[in-house]
Amino acid sequence: MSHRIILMFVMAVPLLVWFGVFFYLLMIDRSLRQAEQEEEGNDSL
Amino acid sequence: MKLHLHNLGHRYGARVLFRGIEHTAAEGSVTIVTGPNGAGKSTLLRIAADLLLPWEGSALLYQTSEAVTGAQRKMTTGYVSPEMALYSEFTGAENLAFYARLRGLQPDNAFLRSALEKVGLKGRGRDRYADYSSGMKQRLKIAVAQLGEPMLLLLDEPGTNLDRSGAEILQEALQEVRNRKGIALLATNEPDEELWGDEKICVNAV
Amino acid sequence: MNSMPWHKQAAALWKKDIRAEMRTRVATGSMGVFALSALLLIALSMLSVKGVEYRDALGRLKPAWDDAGKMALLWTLLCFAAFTGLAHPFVHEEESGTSLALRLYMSAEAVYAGKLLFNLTTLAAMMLVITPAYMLLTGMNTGRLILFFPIMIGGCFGLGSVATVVAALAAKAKSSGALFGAIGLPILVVFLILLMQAAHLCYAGNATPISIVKDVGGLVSFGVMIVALSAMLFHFIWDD
Amino acid sequence: MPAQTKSAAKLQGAWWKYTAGLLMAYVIYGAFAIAHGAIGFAEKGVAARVIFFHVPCAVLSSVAYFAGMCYAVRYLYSSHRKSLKDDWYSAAAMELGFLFCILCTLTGSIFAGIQWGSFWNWDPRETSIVIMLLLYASYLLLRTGLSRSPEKKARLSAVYTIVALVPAQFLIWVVPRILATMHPTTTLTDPRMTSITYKMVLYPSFAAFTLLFIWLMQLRVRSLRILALRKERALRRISEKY
Repeated sequence: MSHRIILMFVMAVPLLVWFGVFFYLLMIDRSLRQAEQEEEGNDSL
Repeated sequence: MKLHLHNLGHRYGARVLFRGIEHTAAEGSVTIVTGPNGAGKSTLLRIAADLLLPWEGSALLYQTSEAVTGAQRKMTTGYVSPEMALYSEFTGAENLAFYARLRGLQPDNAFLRSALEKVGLKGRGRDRYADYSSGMKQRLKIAVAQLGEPMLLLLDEPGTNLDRSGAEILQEALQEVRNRKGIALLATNEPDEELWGDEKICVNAV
Repeated sequence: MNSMPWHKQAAALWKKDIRAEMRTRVATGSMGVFALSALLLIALSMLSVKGVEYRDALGRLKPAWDDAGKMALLWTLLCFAAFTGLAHPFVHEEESGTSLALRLYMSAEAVYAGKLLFNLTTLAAMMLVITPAYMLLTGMNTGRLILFFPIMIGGCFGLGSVATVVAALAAKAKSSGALFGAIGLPILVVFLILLMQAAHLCYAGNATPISIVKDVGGLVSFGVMIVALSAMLFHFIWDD
Repeated sequence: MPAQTKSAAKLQGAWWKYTAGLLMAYVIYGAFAIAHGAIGFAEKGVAARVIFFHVPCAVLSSVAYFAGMCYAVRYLYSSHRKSLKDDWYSAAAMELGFLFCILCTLTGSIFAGIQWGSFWNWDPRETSIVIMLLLYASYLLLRTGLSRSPEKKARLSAVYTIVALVPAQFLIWVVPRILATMHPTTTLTDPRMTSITYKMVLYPSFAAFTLLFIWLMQLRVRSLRILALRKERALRRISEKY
């Protein structure tokens, strides 16, 4: 295998990790927003 | 000389202790602070002693038209509280001498002897504070609070552990404050002690 | 009644602390016993490298445990010893409830000055005992005296100033004893690096005046900066 | 509360978060596919590709400290009633600084293992970052020790941040200069030293990491705020009950 192909395989590892982290963060963001709306609803009561 | 409590309120976290306390203590007056346990009597006195920043409102001490603040205020305040302790590794006289020095007084033997005699600890000055009984400790704290004749005397449940002659010492201390046109605040729930004051603040939990 | 000047109050507090220390000997006793036993351990564990020599990059023979190395170890020892005893003045006031009266009777600056002075005194007294004993046991030389004394004094100042402010912080936390070392020593690591750099200079023959001023100056400025910042911020720690 | 909601909503648009995601993906792709192997490095310069991740982390870990310190100063010297919001920002910055410090140490150590033959060399910058890690760790430790009152926690940890600035300053400015370093000091500041392919990845990499930092910080502050609100509500419910 050429050097370049090996590099592509190595690249796949951080790329996958990053996408995992990215979607995890999006999930946290969404749940936080939900919690925020809940709290603010409570405040107005 | 007056102590002006304006719209005073305090809370710990979400727990509100008291709010909207409005009171002016005139010179030569003794104010009784009453209220159930945990209502914030001690907190009110702490705020009056400038040891705690109130959540809202203010507690200002006026000598003339201008408020006394900072170090000046500390020098004119005497304070007795159950949470306060003196140094157990020192004798009663040494404790007195230390606080007298912090107040800028020169504590010689005659001075210490008369201060101890006033609170009925004559002859016990050389005993260590750790060896004092709880009533004697209370008496020494009253002596410390009176060092330098403070214009603002704050007594937080001073009658605890005191006997009949101890109560007389307290009454005498209050009379002295009246004579020098100072102000005294006395936090208590004892019916006897409540009679000593001229005015009354009732602290109630909100 | 006029307000008291802060330095008089600080002096009164210092005298009180010295007197209490004379009576109870908690701080000096714990520091002294710790330092002496650590000293013994170091001297024993370093016996094996006593005569060993190694060749450096330029091919010169050098003792494996030279004077600069001994100095570094001495300061490591002093740091740990200081951190066993110097929390006492603050922790004791907080735990016995005497801090409330101090808060009423003194200004925060005066408390800081008094406690700093007391810690520096204790530290200096301990160093006066430990350093000669260490030199006797390990055979460390003083090097150039004109550098040795500024390094020792600057080191004492920096160590005392860090220990004082960290002790004041730790005294306010739960389980303050455990926290004291954990939050103080990371700050001191940098200080120890500066100190070792200056110690190298003390034993090097070819130190230039510029490098002396730079290294010893860096050492002293560390302590000065810590004292200045903590004096500025102390009322945030002290007042409730 | 409306003021807080508004400021949170300002950054709540999701577009910049997706930008951060795409940019970071581009940086990872570019690090391996666009940039050429560095000249004069071992293994065809493959190891040098780590700088796209290592250097932004290093910069951010010290920037985070300064951010945390600025918020700490703002907290201490704000007027009468201090707002805990500044404390949340300060704490979040310090926590993230700790995280980026760890990332920087890891990436640096991997590079050192391949290029210099040992995963740890006691290079001054390596020493510095370990001490920086310790400072961050002791800050977080102090906060856990002060859990009783939020105001006290905020006040004391702010003081610690400012006092620990002295050693942090010495770490950044003095220590690398008095001890010999293996780190290049001019490579990144001198434009002639890097090729165009490196610039094409390195500069977006700074942007991507900064966006990631802002995002993480925003998340942390929001969660701290919600935790505080919940605690307050629970306390209020208890005091209503009894």
